[in-house]
Order: sequence, then C-alpha cells, then structure tokens
Amino acid sequence: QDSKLNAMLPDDVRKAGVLTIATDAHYPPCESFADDNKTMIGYEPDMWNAIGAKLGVKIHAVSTDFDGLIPGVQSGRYPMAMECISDSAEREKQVTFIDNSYGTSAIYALASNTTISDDTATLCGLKTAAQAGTDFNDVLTAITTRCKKSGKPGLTIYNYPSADAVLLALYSGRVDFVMSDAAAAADIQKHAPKPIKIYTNDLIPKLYTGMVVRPDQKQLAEATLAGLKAIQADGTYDKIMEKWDLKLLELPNPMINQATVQPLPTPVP
Amino acid sequence: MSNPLVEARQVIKRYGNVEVLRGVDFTVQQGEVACLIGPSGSGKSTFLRCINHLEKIDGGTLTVGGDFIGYRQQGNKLHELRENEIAAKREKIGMVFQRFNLFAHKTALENVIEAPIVVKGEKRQEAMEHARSLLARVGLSHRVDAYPAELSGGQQQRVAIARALAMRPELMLFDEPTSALDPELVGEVLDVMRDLARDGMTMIVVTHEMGFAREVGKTIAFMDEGVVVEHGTPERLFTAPRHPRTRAFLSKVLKA
Amino acid sequence: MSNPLVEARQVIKRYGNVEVLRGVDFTVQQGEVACLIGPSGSGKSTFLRCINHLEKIDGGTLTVGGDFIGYRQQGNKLHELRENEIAAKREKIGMVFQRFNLFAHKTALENVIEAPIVVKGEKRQEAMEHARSLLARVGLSHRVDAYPAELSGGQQQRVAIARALAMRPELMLFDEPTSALDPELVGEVLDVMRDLARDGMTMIVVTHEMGFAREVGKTIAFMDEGVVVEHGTPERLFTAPRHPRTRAFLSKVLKA
Amino acid sequence: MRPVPAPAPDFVVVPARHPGRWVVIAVIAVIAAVVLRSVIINPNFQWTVVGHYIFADIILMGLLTTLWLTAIAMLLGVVLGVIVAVMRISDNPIISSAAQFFLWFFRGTPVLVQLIFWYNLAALYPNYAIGIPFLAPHLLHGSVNDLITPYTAAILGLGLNEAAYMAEIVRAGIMSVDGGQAEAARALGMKRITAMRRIILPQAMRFIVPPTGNETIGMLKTTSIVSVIALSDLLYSAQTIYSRTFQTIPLLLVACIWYLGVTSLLSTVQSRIEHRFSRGHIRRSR
Amino acid sequence: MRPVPAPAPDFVVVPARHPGRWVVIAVIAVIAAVVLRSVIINPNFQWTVVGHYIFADIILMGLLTTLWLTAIAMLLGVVLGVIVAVMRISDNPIISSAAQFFLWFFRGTPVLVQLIFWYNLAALYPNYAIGIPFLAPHLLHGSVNDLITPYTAAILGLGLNEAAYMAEIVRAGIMSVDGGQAEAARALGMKRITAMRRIILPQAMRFIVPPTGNETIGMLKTTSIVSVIALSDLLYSAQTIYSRTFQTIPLLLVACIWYLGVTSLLSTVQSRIEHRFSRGHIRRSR
Ligand SMILES: Nc1ncnc2c1ncn2[C@@H]1O[C@H](COP(=O)(O)OP(=O)(O)OP(=O)(O)O)[C@@H](O)[C@H]1O
Ligand SMILES: Nc1ncnc2c1ncn2[C@@H]1O[C@H](COP(=O)(O)OP(=O)(O)OP(=O)(O)O)[C@@H](O)[C@H]1O
Ligand SMILES: [Mg+2]
Ligand SMILES: [Mg+2]
Repeated sequence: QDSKLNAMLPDDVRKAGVLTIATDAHYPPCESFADDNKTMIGYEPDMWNAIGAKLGVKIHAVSTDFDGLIPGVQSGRYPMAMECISDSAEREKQVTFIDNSYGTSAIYALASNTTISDDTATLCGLKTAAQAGTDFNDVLTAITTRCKKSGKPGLTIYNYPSADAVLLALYSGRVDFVMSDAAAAADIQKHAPKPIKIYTNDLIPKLYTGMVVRPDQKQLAEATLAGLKAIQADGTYDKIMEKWDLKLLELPNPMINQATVQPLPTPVP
Repeated sequence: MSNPLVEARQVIKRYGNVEVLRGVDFTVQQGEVACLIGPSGSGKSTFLRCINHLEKIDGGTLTVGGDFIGYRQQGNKLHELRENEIAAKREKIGMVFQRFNLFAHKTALENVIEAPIVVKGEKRQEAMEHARSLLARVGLSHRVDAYPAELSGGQQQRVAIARALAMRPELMLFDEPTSALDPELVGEVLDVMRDLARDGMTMIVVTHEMGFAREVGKTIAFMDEGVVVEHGTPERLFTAPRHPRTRAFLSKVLKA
Repeated sequence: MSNPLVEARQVIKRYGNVEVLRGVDFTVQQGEVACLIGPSGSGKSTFLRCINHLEKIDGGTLTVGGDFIGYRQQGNKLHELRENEIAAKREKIGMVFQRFNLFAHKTALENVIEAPIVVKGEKRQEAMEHARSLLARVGLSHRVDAYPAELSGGQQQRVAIARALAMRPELMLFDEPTSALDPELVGEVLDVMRDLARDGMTMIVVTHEMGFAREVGKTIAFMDEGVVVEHGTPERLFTAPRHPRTRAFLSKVLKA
Repeated sequence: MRPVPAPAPDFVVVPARHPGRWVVIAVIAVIAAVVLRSVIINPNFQWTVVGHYIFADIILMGLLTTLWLTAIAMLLGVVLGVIVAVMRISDNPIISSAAQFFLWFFRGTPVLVQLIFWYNLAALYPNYAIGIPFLAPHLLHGSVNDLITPYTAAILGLGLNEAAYMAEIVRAGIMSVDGGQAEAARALGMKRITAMRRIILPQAMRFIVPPTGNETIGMLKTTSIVSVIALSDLLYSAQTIYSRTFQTIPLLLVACIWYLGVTSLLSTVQSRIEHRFSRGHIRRSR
Repeated sequence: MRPVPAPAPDFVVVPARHPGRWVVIAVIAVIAAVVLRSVIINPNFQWTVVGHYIFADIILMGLLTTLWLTAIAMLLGVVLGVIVAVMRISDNPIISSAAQFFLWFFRGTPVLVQLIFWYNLAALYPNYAIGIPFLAPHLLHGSVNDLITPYTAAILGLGLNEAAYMAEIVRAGIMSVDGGQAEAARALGMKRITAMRRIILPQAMRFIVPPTGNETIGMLKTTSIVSVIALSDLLYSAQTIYSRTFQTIPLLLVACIWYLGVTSLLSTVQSRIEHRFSRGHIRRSR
C-alpha cells in the first residue's frame, strides 16, 4: 500500500475501501471462474488485485453478462469494468480507457485441415466465424478485401454471440477456421475435443486493451493508471504476464485513452 | 291497499335507438303477488331487470318501498348513484332467473350462504343454519352438498329460490322460473312459490304458467310492445280480456 | 307392417357400474311415428343415442333398416366398426336435440348446407338450393342469414330440423325437441313435425307434449328405469294405462 | 294493482359524478409529463444516437429477420400445435402418448439448447444416409451441415418449441367448446377429424386467439436467441452495434421503439381476429 | 310398434381391430431404440461429464435460483395480471386505459431491456427522495443503486413483464365465463369487485390454468436472462462452466435434464389444478 496512491482515489472509493469491478468471467485467460465457480482466475484478476493492493482498496469483482456491463458503468452501479476490452476511438466517446496491455488475435483451425497456412491466400473462399461485435471481424473483412484484390473469392463470415459458440461451429465442421483471442490459445488447445492448430496472419493488428470507467471519473482513471505504473515499476506486472504466458502482450508505457493519444498502425490489406 | 311496494310510472327504457319499454305503469302492493304475461320480446324481462336496476331506466320513475333504487333523492333532484351504492340497495330485492344462474363452482349450500356472508357480513355459522332451513323449506335437505351440474333443473331452480330468500328480501322477482324445466319438474317449483305467496311475500312473477297465474296471482298485467296493455284480476283477464291483443295472446297460449 | 326400420332387442347400456338401459325392446315400422315418454332419468335419451350409435351398446341387438349401425355382420359374427366407418352409417339417421346444438359460428343456411357438402360431397350450389327449400318448409325463408344467437328458440329448433333433413335421412330422432322452448314457440316446432309425419317420415320422438303424442304418434312407449314398461296406441295408453307406474306418471304430467 | 297514478312529478336527474376520476387524470397527467420530460432531457438516453440508428440498414435488416422468423415460427407452431393438440385428445393411446411426449420434450428443454442441438447436429452425426437396406443403401446422403443451414435450424428450433406451447393452448380451447357441438356434428355423420376442423376448431378460436397473441408477441423477442446460430435479429443487431460502440442504452431504445411499434400492430390485428371469431357469439348482457 | 320379437340370435361380437396401431408401435419402438442407442454411445454427448456435473454445487445453486425466481416472478405476474385484467375491462375509461398502457408497454419491450432498465435506473435517476412538499421534503431518500439490488431488479423485471402476459390470459378467461353468473351476483347485491373475486375469477380459472402452465414453464427458461444483472440461474451456470471448459454439449444436457425434471413436475401440478377447478363443471358427453 502506498499512501500517496491511496490519496489519489476519489473520496467515496477511498472511504469505502472497496472498488467494485464488473466483468464477464467467461473469457479465459482474461478471466473465468475457477473450479469452485466463485473465485475468478486469469491475468486480469491478478492485475486488478495487484493494483488494488497498491491503491489500498479491496477489489470486489462482479461477473455479469456483457449486455449489462456498459449500462452498469454508465449508471455508476459499477465504477469500473475490466474484460479484455479493446480500446477504440469510437468506444472512447462512451467510456474512458486505462490501457494496460496489448491484445491480438489468432486463426484457429482443425489440425485435420492441412490446406490452411499463415498465408492469406490459403484462406480465400473459406467459411469462417468470429464473435459478434469484436475487432476480429475487422481482420476477416481485411482478409476478404485482399482475396478479392487478387481475384480470389472472399470469406463467408458467421457471427456468434460467444467465444464458445464460435468454437462449437469449428468443431462441428460448420466453418473452416475461426478468429479468436490469441491469449486464449493455451486454454482452447487444452480443452478442444479435436486437435487444433493455430496460425498468425500479417493482417492481424495489435490493439490496446484496458479497463473502462465513466468519462467523468477522471480521478479514478488517474489513480488506476498510477497503480498500474506502480506494479510495472516493482515487477509484479511482469510476473503476472509471464505466469499467463503473455509476455508478448506487455504494454511498456500505459496511458489513458491510448488508442487516440498514440494510435497503432492498421495493417493494409 | 294504500301501501305500494313497487311503483312504476311511465318507465322508458332504450337500447340504442330501440325503445324497449315505452311508458310502463305498474304498481304492486305490499304482500301482493302480481303476474306479468305477454309475448316474447314484449319487454317483461327488461322491466323486471329495471326494478332492481340491473338496467338503468331512461325515463319515468320507479320506486321500491318509496325509494329510488338507482338515485338518491334531494328535494326534486335525483342524484344518480354509483354501481356500488346501488348494489347495497339490491339486497332487499330477490331475483330468480329463467336459467337459474347458480354459481357453478359452488355446492347448493355454498350458493345459498355466499351472499349473506360476503354482502351482509353474516357469520358463517348463522348463514349455514339459515341456509339449511331454507333448503329444507324448498325440499332439498338431502342435496345440500351437490354441485348445480349434479342437480335436475327443478332442483336447481329451487336452490336459486333459496339463494334469493337467504338475503331476507322484501320483494321477490321471478323471470319465467319454470320455462326451462321439464313439465314433471314444474310442479315442484310452483309449489315452493305458492308457499311463499301464502306466507305473504310480495312477488312479481313473469310466467307462462296460466294455471299458476290464475290461482296465485292477485293481479295479472298483460304486456305487449313495451307497455302494459291491460291489467286486472285473473278472473277478469282470463275470462273477459278487453284488448284484442290480450285476447289473441291468450287464445294461443291456452291452446298449447 | 312387416318392415321394421328400427328393431331393438334386449338392449343393455352401462355407464361404469350403472345399468342405464336394462333390456329395451322396441320396434318401429317404416313410415311410423313412435313416441317415447317417461320420467326424467329413465333412459329415453340414452336409448335414442344408442340408435345412431352415439353410445355403444353393451348387450342385445339394435338394427336400423336391418343393418347393425356399429358392426359389420359376417355370418353370426359382428365385427365392431371404427368410429369413422360408423360416421358414414349415421347419414341416414337425422337427430334433433333438446338444446338445438346449432353450430354457433355459422348462419342458419350454413348450418344446413354444412353436412351435405362435407359429408356427402354435394355441390355447394345444389346444397344451397336444397337448404333454402328446407328452410322455407320450416317457415324460415326470411332468416337464412341469421346466426343462431340471433334466432328465437323456436326458430333455432326449426333450423335444427332443416339441418337434419338436409341429409335426406330415412329416420328422424327427436329428443324433447320443444322442452327448451317458451310455450308460445312450441306450436311452430310441433307444426313442422306434424308436417313431416304427414309426409311419411319415420320418426322416434321423445316428448313431454302429450297432446302431440296423442295426435301424431302411431304408438307410444312408456319407459321407466331403463326398460319399456308398456306400449300401445295413444288412445289405449292414455285412457287405460295398464301398469301402475304408467298411471302415476301420466297423472302427474297431464295435471301440470 | 292500483289504477295508474298521475304522471310522475318532474324530478331532475343529476348524473353520477366521479370526482375521483378527475383527480386521477390530473395525477396521471402530471406524472406522465414529468416522466416524459425527464426521458427527453436525460442525456443518458442519447436521443441523437437513437435518431441516427433508428433507420440504419443493419437495424432494418434485423427487424426484417425478426419479422419473418416470427411469422414462420408461429405458422409452424400453430399448424403443428393444432395437430399435436388433436393428437393429444385422441382416443388412440399411441397417438395420444406420442403427442404427450412431444409436449413434454419440447416444453421441457430450453429453446437455446434445441437451437444449438439442431444447428450442431453435425457435431453428433456428421453425415446422413437414407436408403433401402440391401438394395440401395445410400439413396440420399450428404453432409448434415449442408442440410441444416442456420435458417432451417432456426425454423426447426423455434417452430417445434412453439408448437409445444401452442398445443397446450389449442387443447384448452378445444375443451372449452360446448360438448353438444361435437355431438351434433357426429350425429350428422361427420368424421371426428372433419368435425374438429369444421365445427370445433373454428369455435375454439375464441379461446385460442388471446393466448396466441401473447405467444406471437413473445416470439418477436424470443427470435433474438437465434444469435447463437449466427443469425442476427432486431435486438441482436442492436447488441452487435453497441458491443462495438458501447452505446448500449440508446441502441436498446432503438430496438424497443421498433418492438413497441410491431407489438401495437399485432395487438390491433389480434383484436380484429378476436372480433371476427366472436361471430355468432353475442354475450348476454352483463 | 310390433309385439316384442324373440330374443336376438346369439351374435358373436368381434372387437374392432387396429392393425395400424401395432405397426406404428413397432416403428416407434425401433426408432426409439436406434435414437437411444446412438445417444448413449455417441462420444459427443460425453456422458461421464454429464454425470460429473449433474449434482455439482454450482448447478444445484443455479437450479435453486431458477426455481425461486420463477416462483416469485409468476406469483407477482399472476397477482398483478389479475389486477390489470380486471382494470382493463373496467367501465372507468381512465382505469381501463391505464391497464392498456401497462399491457402495451410491458408486452411490447424485451424483458432484457426491462431488466437492464430497472437495474440501471441509477444511470437515469441516481437518487430518490420521497417527501411531503414544504413540510418534510426528504422524508426518505438515498441512492437508487442501493435500493435496487440485483434481486429487486430481477423480480421487478420478470414480474412486471409476466404480469402483462398474464393479464391478457386472465382477460380471456373472464370473458369466457357465462354472463349469467355476473348478473346473478349483482342481483344478490354483490359489488362488482366482490362478484369478480368470489364468482367470476374462480370459474375463469378453468380457462386460465392451461396457458398459465405454459407461462410458468416458459418462465423457468426465461430466468436465464437475469445473467445480465449478475445473477446466475441453471442454464447460465451451465454456460459459465462450459465457457471455461468448452464442454458445451454435455453441460447443456445437464441443464436439459433438470429442466425436463422440473417441467414434468409442473405438468403434474397443472393437471391437478385443472382438475380441481373443473369442479362443478361436468362436461356433457362427447
Ligand atoms: N341487451 C340488449 N340489447 C339490445 N336489445 C335488447 C337487449 N336486451 C333485450 N333487448 C330487446 O328488448 C326487447 C324486449 O326483450 P325482453 O327480454 O325484455 O322480452 P321478454 O318479454 O322478456 O321476452 P321473453 O318472453 O322472450 O323473455 C326484445 O326485442 C329484445 O330483443
Ligand atoms: N355420460 C353419462 N355417464 C354416467 N351416467 C349417465 C351418463 N349419461 C346419462 N347418465 C345417466 O343415465 C340415466 C338415464 O339418462 P337419460 O339422459 O337417458 O334419461 P332421460 O330419460 O333422457 O331423462 P330426461 O328426461 O331428464 O332427459 C340417468 O340416471 C343419467 O344420470
Ligand atoms: Mg324474458
Ligand atoms: Mg333426456
């Protein structure tokens, strides 16, 4: 605990000594329920606990369906939400991001499918799926654009409401490959009923992901950012990312609303 | 003879544009049995329903025991009452329907005790005792726990009479109480009504049972096309009807 | 006289453990009008319903036109028919109910043409013409487009008769066709039935209208407790009933 | 009875007054005004965003999906529901148990599971083959995934599920029709099935229509469950947008506005149908 | 009529045979066996996983949530539904329009939206204050977020929504009771509301129970929508597990088994209640 950091917190949070964070604990390895179905595990829980310790508050994490998440933040029911939410200019109009890592995606296919490779050309004309409303769809659109440019047929894209529905479509042979979070690779491979292979692609961009607060909660955002920087400084951040095998996604110089302050390049199809 | 319980003057009732009652004049004395006869559609039921204000009248005056059922009188102003205020006034008027209308989900006994308990707030025990004595009076002591669907028509109608009597009414209205019954069963209901008349109950009976009307009725009124065409004692009306319409009607009914 | 259209021998019908018909013997000749009388619950309706196999009998034999309605005869074996095979055989038997049972969602005309079209496959045009003539015959030409709820009881019953006649039946069954009617309206239905009898229709009529039974009935059968107690010509039965139960019943009904 | 008395003295009738009503009207009006005002000025509702999306292509496409899915699922539900209801009250014990099993199974499992099951039939049975044993063992065969498109899965899942609920409604309706009607039909020589179709069912409609209105309006919202099989209805289209832009509340408002519109329309249709089927049923005075 | 003929010759009655039935039974049995076998041996169903989770604490906790949410929501729905239905057919135009508005609004919007709305009322109105103007302006006040817990939001959302659907069902039931019953009650001096409570509603129950059974069984599944306000019912608990383990199909099977069990129970209860309310209503022979 750092009393200087503690002083940065808004009065109500500091007095209560508890910070409520909303999440949807259905996305390993970001967060999911442990076998007891009470404890949340994942790199984000580790991170929010570490930051909470620095700020001198207990973290109270609540799992809710995504549809309730943003209204919950906007109504003040939850001061903060954290769910591997990727930062974008559009979203920054609604909430303020405290970015804490990179996020990226990967291509998953059945190992029995030997025609697919890292080369975009091998994907043209196939059926694919991704979770609705995610940035994965932008990648799929980019792949289609490149295929069309080279005179090949584009992708047929299906959208599902959850990551597991996307994977089920892959296992049942309904689609040839899917696009999902790269961070989840280990879990997916471990639990898949059929062998899975993972591919990368030069059209897959890097994004910032972070926690979100209501735009008028400047003070909370600044305090959280300070807490994040503190755990980076003392090496806790490194340990967490290493533990979850995510060293590649470490964000060295976190900021508030980084997607507009320091935009990342988008690969050109 | 100077104590009219029901007094109707120039009662008018319309449904939409149709004038169903076109100025009914009708008086019944305390303790008297008045029979209403007339062809189908002449307005007999409608008039009966006006008496206890199941229908609102559109003209004329209609009092029961000197009281306007649907209004509160203040000087020469009649303030219309609301449905719930009228409900309380209906207690003193019993009504028996052609189709019995017993409460289908309640046994005979439950049918009889229902209104005394929920309307008058009688104690259950008291109401039960009274109900049992009424059901005995109409000859149904052995059927108190039967549901209406398990009773014959005649038995149902007798329960309906007991149900109306349970409210200790001053006036009983009967709307063709036997016309839905098999001929065999008619007798048992008329017997009960005869009995009531003997005990001095004021009754208005719409009926096609000319024998009953002749025997029990103190006066008979013949209605046609929304007016009382003719009235008088049974002897006079049945033997020397004055109006041609009365004559035509009687010849048709008495022949059948 | 040697041509029985309906022949019942020792017909037995049970509901659960209760024997409702306890060996009914009954024969009706072609072109004859037979009336069934008897107290309530004696099994008159049940027997009528057995004739067109709305109820299955549990013993005895019952034929219409020499044909077992519910069975196919092969040698001395009776093969039970399935419901749909029986349906076809019911065509030749018309039935009129006490409560009319007109199809509530269809106009008078539609009620009459329904069965000829869907059962017999008559052309709509033909069926309409026939229906109109039948409705004219029962005096309802002006009400062909009315729904049952818009008709008086007597009118409804006349439509019901026209509906049964539309199937050109060989036999008509009437189950107390006038007992749900106001006395004024009884006449119009009985007139239609008289007319039918005059035209030679074979009819079985359960009725409480003793006047009609006496006038039109060729034979009268008195039923009590599930058996035909006594039968004979109207003159004989009404003036000199042999059985004490017949006597008791007649005295009660004729008095009312 | 007395001789007719002189005409009644002229009373003046004062109509019943309902002072309470006016108070209630006033209170409701005030509350409505306050709520309306706060809804309009409350920045959380982001009315400009609502205005921007209300006629957006993706929303309209979603609405279309909602509408045709509802229409087809209800059609299938009603038709199958009537069949199952009639089977359920059949005298034939096999037919009636088959119907009961159908009811039990499809009412008893969540429609989500049914959808996932149909859609992913291929995970369980990747290929199908219909044939005549020994002669032509593989007359028809192919991949189950080709056979079951998202559309067929959606229609099967929603339709069969709805059929189970409708069957219960239709059964209750049939039981409410007076027994004399069936009797009269049988006495005229109609087969059971004809009597059912021509006489009983049309009269049962009076009892069937109101709960069916409920089911239809419910189905309008239930269709959003097809998102699990990659179809996008009205609500899900809104969700897709706000999961990207985080404008949850205004986009839910957009969906609500459309739902309310369609519901109003359906309610009007319902009362028309109700009116139509009450033909011949004049209620006795109350 | 002829003299009674000699007793009938002894015919032998051969009961109707239904050869079709046996064929159908055989076919159904074969199909059932094939399906059952393929369900049992198909590795995709992962029966060991099903066995592992069927009595898992989290599943049982979810089941409990489902059950009490269904119970409370249906209770609120039925009670409010009856009130709204009675208001809807009131002679008083204000009361009846208020009821109509309620129906329109709550049937017309998705329950998801209603839940989010209630739960996040604070986004719109962060604080509440109830008081007497001028005298004690802030008799009761506080944060709306403290007032509306997930539980109150779930009960309000599901209950009010259900009330709208129930109101329509109750209205249809009331309309089906013979008008003579109300008339008789009025003639005995009962107030409208008494007649409704003691005479009309008990008889309307016959028509109300079957669709209410539908609603209850539907509600059992609808409760899973409370996941948006951080409550976890049976289905959502299963989803929580498989979102981690990706054992989608066996966990859905676990949920289905419980749903089927509860549905069977409810169906039994329903037919008992139906039986009870048919008291005094002997159907005339068919
Ligand atoms: N609720 C109503 N709306 C419109 N017209 C009505 C209504 N009730 C009755 N009428 C009409 O009023 C007239 C009188 O009906 P009423 O029932 O009083 O006659 P009635 O003398 O009792 O006949 P019946 O002997 O057939 O019972 C009839 O023409 C009838 O059609
Ligand atoms: N479906 C049934 N189940 C059980 N008992 C029945 C059934 N139908 C009729 N009964 C009984 O069978 C007996 C004969 O009834 P039925 O209706 O044939 O008499 P009825 O002579 O026509 O009498 P009514 O003149 O009252 O019509 C009665 O005791 C009746 O209670
Ligand atoms: Mg009348
Ligand atoms: Mg009978």
